[in-house]
Amino acid sequence: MSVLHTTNKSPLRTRDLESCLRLSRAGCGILLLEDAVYGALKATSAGAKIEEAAKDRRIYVLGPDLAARGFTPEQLVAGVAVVDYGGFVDLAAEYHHVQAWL
Amino acid sequence: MTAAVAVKDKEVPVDEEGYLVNLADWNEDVANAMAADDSIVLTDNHWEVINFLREYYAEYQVAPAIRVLTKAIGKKLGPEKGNSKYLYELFPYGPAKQACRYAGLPKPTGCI
Amino acid sequence: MKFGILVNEGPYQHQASDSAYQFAVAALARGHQIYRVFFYNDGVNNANKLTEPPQDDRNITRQWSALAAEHDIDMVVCVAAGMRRGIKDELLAPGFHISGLGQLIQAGIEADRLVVFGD
Amino acid sequence: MSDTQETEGKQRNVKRFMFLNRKAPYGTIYALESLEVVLIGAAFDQDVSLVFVDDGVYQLKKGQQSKGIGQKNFSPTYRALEDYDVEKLYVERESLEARGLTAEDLLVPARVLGAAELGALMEAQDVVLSF
Repeated sequence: MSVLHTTNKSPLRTRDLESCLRLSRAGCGILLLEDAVYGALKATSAGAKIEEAAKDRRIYVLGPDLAARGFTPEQLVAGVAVVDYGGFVDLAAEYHHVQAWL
Repeated sequence: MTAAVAVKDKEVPVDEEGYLVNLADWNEDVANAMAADDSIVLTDNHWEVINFLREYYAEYQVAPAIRVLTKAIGKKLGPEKGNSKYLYELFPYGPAKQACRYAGLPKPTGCI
Repeated sequence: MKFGILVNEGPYQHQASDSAYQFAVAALARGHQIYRVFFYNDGVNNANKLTEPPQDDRNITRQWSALAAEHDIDMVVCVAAGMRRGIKDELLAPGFHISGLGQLIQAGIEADRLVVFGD
Repeated sequence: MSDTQETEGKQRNVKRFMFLNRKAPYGTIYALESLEVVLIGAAFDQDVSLVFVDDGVYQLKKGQQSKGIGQKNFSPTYRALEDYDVEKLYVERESLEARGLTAEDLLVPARVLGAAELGALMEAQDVVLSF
């Protein structure tokens, strides 16, 4: 498997997610954690980009971060998977390496 | 904690490992006094290395790692000087650390 | 699998150290090994034993110390980053030790995965 | 590190290390401390690449004069990387263009790659250190 990208900033505040999407490639995984989980919400402007990216990349959202911020998986755009920390670990092991977009 | 090196009639502050607190305090007398405290008399061979370090630092804002120093000295002063045996003979406490100290550069953080 | 973890932010100001800790706990629960946790940038502040959050908040430093004790994890505080921020031996909580940046590169070489947490 | 250890390391384990720099210098310390890791890492004889993306490209801008803000100008140190055998420097074309910069504005030679090529390079790594 290729790269697991991680991004942790709200895309409403920084352009980290945008760069991650620009430089990541089909077949990779992208895990949204911490404030980045806001980016996968249907209601936000980043949601459409995530939905688009989910066509050829696997998008994951860290569930505990989503819940901490008062949202539920039903509020996420289509095509994203919710994982817990154990799932994060599994992904990190599954992909060839992990690349953080700090 | 600070100490000092006696240079002629004045005291120059150094840290607990003997590096200059204020790099601007450096001059040749300071280097000679530091060496004298280690019972070393600086020769032309020492000065070649010290001056090289000062020039390198002025150019790149970093003291070269030991293998970079060795290679660069070899390139500039010839292979008989660009080896760690030669440099350790001049600076028995370790060429990077000791020579940088005499050269008035920051303490190298490059120890692995 | 052997994981290396790099923590680039201090406790409390950012979530990075919390996320790294949760990741480490989950990895251990999955039967993986933590090869090393390396603390860099403001991450060196995680090692400060004088950390004293209110009683109803988590004590991040103590969490790391406890995890390290339970699972024998090597927790390295970068000497250069630590010196800059006044994090020295006498301030270290149990389980942390100070060493050079080479330990970070070594973790990259020896661990199967290096996971970076920061801001 | 002794010569024997180095030789063994070479045979056993050379990994592709990428330093991903996405932040501007001075405003935060990440650029400087990333460079410090690179200088130490150079002694480990790994396959090292430095990548400058987004505001990270500002780290390589020519003509930095930091005296007025009371910080050390560490930009000349990028020019020393060659002495450390760190020679693979990459800058993303899109990031340069978005900032009105060209390769001419950079203080060291760096390869300018488009996002697609750079993305491929990122995939080919073993270890990515992000700052």
